[in-house]
Amino acid sequence: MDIGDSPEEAAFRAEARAWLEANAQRRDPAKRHKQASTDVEQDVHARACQEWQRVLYDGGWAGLTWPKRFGGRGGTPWQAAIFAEEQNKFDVAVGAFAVAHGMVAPTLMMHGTDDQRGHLDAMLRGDDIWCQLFSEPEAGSDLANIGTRAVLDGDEWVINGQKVWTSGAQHSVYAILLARTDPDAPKHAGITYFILDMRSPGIEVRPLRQITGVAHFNEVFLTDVRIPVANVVGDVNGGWKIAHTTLSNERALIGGGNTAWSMQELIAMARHFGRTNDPIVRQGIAKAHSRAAVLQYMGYRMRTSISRGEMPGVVASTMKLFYARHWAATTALALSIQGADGVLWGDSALDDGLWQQTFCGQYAVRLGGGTDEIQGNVIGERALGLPREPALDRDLPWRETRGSGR
Amino acid sequence: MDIGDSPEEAAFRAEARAWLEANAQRRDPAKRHKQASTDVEQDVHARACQEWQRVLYDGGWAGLTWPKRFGGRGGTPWQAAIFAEEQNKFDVAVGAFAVAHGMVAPTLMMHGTDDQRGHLDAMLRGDDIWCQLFSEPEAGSDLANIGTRAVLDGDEWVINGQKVWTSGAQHSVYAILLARTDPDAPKHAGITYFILDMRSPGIEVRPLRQITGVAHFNEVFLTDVRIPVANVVGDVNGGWKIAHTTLSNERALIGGGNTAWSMQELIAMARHFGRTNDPIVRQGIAKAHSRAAVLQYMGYRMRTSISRGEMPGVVASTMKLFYARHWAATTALALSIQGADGVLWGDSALDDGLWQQTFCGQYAVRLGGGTDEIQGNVIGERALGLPREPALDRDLPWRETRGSGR
Amino acid sequence: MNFDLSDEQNVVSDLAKQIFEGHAPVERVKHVERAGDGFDRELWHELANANLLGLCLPEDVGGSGFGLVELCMLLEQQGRRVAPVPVWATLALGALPIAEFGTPAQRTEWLPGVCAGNVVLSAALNERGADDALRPTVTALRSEHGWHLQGVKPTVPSAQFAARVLVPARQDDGRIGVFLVNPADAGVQVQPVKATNHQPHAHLVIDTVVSADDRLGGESGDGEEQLHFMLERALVGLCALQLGVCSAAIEQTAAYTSGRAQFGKPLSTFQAVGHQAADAFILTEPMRVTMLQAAWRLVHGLPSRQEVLIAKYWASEAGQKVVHLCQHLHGGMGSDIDYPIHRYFLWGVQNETTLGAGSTQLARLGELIAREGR
Amino acid sequence: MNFDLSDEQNVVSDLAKQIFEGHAPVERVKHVERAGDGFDRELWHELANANLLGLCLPEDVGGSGFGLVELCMLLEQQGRRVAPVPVWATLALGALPIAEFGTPAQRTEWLPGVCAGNVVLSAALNERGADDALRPTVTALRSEHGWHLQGVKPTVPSAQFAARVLVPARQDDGRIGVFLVNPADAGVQVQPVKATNHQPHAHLVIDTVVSADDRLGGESGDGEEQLHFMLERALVGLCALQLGVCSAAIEQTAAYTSGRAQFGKPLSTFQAVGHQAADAFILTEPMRVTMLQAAWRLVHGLPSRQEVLIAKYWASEAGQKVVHLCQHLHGGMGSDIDYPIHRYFLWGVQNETTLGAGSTQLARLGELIAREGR
Repeated sequence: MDIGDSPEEAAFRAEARAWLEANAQRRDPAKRHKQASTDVEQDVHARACQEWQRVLYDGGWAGLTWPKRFGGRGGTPWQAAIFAEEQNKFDVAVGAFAVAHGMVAPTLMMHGTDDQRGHLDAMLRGDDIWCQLFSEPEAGSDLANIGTRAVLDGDEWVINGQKVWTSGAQHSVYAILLARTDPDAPKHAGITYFILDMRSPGIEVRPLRQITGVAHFNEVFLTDVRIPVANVVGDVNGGWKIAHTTLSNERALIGGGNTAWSMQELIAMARHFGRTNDPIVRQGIAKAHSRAAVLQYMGYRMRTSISRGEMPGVVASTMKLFYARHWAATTALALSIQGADGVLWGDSALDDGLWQQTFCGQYAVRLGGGTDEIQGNVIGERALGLPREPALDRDLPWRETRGSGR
Repeated sequence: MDIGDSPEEAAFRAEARAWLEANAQRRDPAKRHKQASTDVEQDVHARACQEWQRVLYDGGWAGLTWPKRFGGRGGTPWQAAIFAEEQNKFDVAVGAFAVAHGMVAPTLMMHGTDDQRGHLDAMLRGDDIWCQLFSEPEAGSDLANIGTRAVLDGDEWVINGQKVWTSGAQHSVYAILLARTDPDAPKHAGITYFILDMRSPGIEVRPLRQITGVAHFNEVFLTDVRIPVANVVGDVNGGWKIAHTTLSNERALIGGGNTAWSMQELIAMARHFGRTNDPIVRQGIAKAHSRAAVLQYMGYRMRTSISRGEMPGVVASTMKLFYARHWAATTALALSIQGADGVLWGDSALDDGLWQQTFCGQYAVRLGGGTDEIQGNVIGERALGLPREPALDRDLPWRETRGSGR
Repeated sequence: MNFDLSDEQNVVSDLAKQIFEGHAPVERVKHVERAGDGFDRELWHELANANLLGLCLPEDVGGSGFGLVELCMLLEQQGRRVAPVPVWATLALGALPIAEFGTPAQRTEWLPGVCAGNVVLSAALNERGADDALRPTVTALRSEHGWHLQGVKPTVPSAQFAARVLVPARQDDGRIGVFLVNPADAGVQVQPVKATNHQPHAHLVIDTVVSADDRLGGESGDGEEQLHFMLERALVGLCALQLGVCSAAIEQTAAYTSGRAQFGKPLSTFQAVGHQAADAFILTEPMRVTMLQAAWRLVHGLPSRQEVLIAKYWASEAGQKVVHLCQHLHGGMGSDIDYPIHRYFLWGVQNETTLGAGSTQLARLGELIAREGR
Repeated sequence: MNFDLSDEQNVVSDLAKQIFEGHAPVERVKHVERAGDGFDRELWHELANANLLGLCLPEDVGGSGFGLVELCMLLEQQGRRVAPVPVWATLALGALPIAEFGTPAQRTEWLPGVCAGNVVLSAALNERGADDALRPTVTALRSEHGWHLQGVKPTVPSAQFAARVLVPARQDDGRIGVFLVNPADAGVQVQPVKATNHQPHAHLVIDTVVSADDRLGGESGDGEEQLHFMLERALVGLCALQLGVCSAAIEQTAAYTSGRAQFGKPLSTFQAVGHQAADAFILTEPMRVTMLQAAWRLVHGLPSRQEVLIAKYWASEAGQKVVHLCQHLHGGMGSDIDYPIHRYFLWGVQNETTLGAGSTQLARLGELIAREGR
């Protein structure tokens, strides 16, 4: 055990920091940007992400842990962690490539054909944003219950169905898509994993306006959309296993994210409202600080196990749950520090309603990558070895379960 | 709605108080007795309960709500509530008759034969203490899974099996007993409800020493114990429905109990340890006070619905859960007020370890009358109309489920 | 002692339920939220036509002579539909204090209009910073033409529609006075602000002279007493609103989770889901009984300071837990503003915080207990 | 950066595990609890024979030269078996400070005996009332024959077996001194007391003179620094014990609920049960990472005041939640002292409170943050 930077790590950190200093502006840790709300703001944000990604690419910092043969830097997970820590101190736009880099790329590297891996370079250059077409209205936690159909017609698959909770669909050039190719097989065994060109005819994207005022998610309607057979990832009807690769990367992504706020912000806010001596506020800040410390250390642990080459399943679920609770408790604390002003909203509120937005945003955090309840099941089964709850629909042909699934 | 004493109620309260003043000593509200721990203390307590019950009987106050034809006073639930409130201010021993009066008597009044109802008078006079032989090691929450067998032999039933979590078995003259009379019926349909004379041969009572240091509960082993057929309550194999009458009275009993401590005690303790100005302690006391208020008002509500002749199912479950949480939180608060002294135990601790004992006693409160989880199910189904969780063993012959039940 | 509602109270409650269910269906609420100014005047007139706006006002001004308990039933029903009408502001904050303390002129000037649905009232109880309503920061200097009021009052509900806003102020003689301020006065800036529950609110920047006749209860009115009265009714009214919000949210959550299947069975049959719903239910019971107790004691003139704090503590603390649970159990639907549950969440959070969240009430209660030794 | 244990650390941990599993099975623990004085001397000698008592002590006194991190692994393994031996008192409270600050004479007098298993040590850190270990109330007056110590030290662990107890005291010159007190001195009353975890503790009533040679580090020792050092090791050691207690309790709970069936299926397949077990697991992770972080920083001499408080906050707050959940999920078995889980509950509660429960640590942390602005 060794919890400081080793000399190599320190050297790498210095190198990263120097490059960042030369290519970006430092961020004020006591200030934060509101989430892009309007369509225009979201477009601006997506473009800024593309531009920064291009800067990374040109500077040789894109795809830090990707193997060199895929255009990456071939670095270690530790280097990626250090780079992320340093990058987080700068005022750069990231996020639009979360699906492409965090979920699609590992999946294609592991399961894709050479042609499919051809997409990796455009992701790395910041050209192509990707989205994920997995969830459906009737298939949320029970993702294997998806009903979007794919029927083979010559050398194309024809897709019909509806997807939901899709981030960034409006900016995406490609999507990963799960669709049902064999309704007579049990539900896990009739699903295929596709790459979909979002410019294909028959795709309609409708934004879902959220409680935060932002339309971060979309509904996506697919009507007779055609996908060439070459775009199947892995085997036909073998998509469930591949989706698992994608999803466990998603979980790690969410739990491993940097906390959205610094303690400085909370302390500054308490000072602004004259409440630094209120013992209940102090207790709240001390708790938040303790949770932030835990997340930081858990992050170290997760990276340690990644660097051993392990898929951090239980650790990722634990961090994700912990992170969601931290988010909920800390944003509630922020509103309570604001007292009567806490009920204001939008541009009437402190920092343009940033805190109210973040507070309401806790539900997206809690859902993404699997609900709290799903994480609870994962931890019970994998960390504690508890037997699985008997599932009633596991082995029946999907078509027969459909009645009860609606 | 009318939340004060009506003139009749006030008159009744005055009458009750006057009688109590004449027959008992007032209790110091800032002091409390520890639960009887040793065998000797428990015997003394049981005898004191019997004596006080006899005083009530002679004074015409026993069986306050029992119909006059069963020897009771024929009063209203409101009068019982008022009498209990007043009695609680006096230093008298109650508790040993909780099973007899609170559970057995309502059951016998509703389902017993005339002969069986003959027991009511001895209960009322304070002669006979009763206990309840329901739970078994393999039948806790799943009470219908009991395996104690009753086999008919002439005009007697022969009982073999083991019961557990029996309060007061060592002081009891009679017991109510559930035993399986038809193992080939589904589990709810093969159970019979008996009255058992605890002086019968073949009964062995073994005390269970608890974490609190008290042996409040016992294991009871039954070996070829014989019960005359006349002691079956209701129909053979019809005991489950009757047990329900008993158990819903138990739940109401636990939730409706007076809180075990007064706020004065907590405030006095905080003063003793110099912590009345500690904002966290103050917050804790204010919370405890708020919970105590809720319990008091919920009690009014429950009594209102009892006086309308309703069985207060949901209200009783809600109160029971709330009461258990109050108990847990308030006793934890008490220990935290004691600071470093909170880790002391028994006669080394404040008030002879009363608070540590009460703190550990929370688990008996949470279990008795059904676990928190069972109450959660009851509330979900009855208050919110949620569908029942599918049960796998409901309609199978009990004998066939037995393998999985162990 | 009897915790049941009286027959008359049941009639009131049923009538209110009927009007809100008939005139504030989800689509209507959504429409007012998107298209209007956040005030459903049609519904307001329906309430007036049913005599519900005069419910808690004396018969001599056109009311039905009921009291706070019945007003709480009306507010509970409003909360159940999260209906966009200023019942709390007009009745609890404005009309009740005028009915109790107003001069005959003040009563006849404003209360008949309230009953008829023509007058909206409000009060300015929030304070910046420490947010202690009992220590108003607006100042009132006696002047030739009445009282010169100066100061800022944040987040006043429905101030933009109110004929008068009751403004507590610290007078130059050290006493507190409550003044009936006309937001349309040249010396009053009404700055509309957005609030969490998306209902109309405004900051008032006051620098105006009001006539001596507009001091509540006239020259001799005891402002201290009036302010306590106002704050207590305001808090209990919020508790009733919150109870309605929470009970309806739970019912909708029970229906949603029972109707939605995952893994081949209704969501609510997963114990983790069903128990969270049951937890939410258990939390509304304290809200209900403490609100009723506080309202009843206030009506009967019994000491109620602790009871009001206890009720608002539960409305805040249990209320926010309930709306969080309901929001969570709705999964993605909770965040989608096309689906109604999010409104209950936002109202629940607003009610939690307004006039002090749970920890504020506890701190006040803790002080009282330590002082009174109860 | 590497959060894995080193190979050597794994060896230590495995060895400790092996000894505790082999020599502290439930039946043995129960036997010592009922029949003995609460000190399993056989186990103590096994630990000494395996060189585990000298684990964190320097090689010049017979130890193996490891440090606090390795001691924490030993304590974690002890916690897993709730084994009745004074490891925490002897090593964390007594031996580490003597090794760090002791004069050569003090080191050679006490530490070889510790390594050999012949010497039990302890320290008196609890204070009555406010319970601030950093403000000792025992007084030390310089006298002709050394120091005259006077005062009361409550609930000193294993004081009745200790050859020396380290007693921090306020000297007449205003400085703090830490003194090696012999509990067998005529001037020291040892009053055995019962404690929640049923381990031996005693109050010390001190009115005795100790020689100047028994001041830790001699005349020039910096008592303030020594006391901080002692308290930090004491807290982190408790965290390690608590981690062991909690992780074993969870494993036992998972096994119990998976083995017990109700309603025709294992208890743990009821989501309400399985999720409570998962919650308990989630709570141990913060305990583990914060304890390791604090121990590691202390060993490396990095600033650790916040990290130690954070670790003890989690050990207290999450620790008590875990043992409550485990106790609850054991149903009636939790209360039955014939079944082992209750011991984990009692140890968990004791560790929670010792040297300040969660809220105490938070209050201290809040002060530090407000001051340091981190």
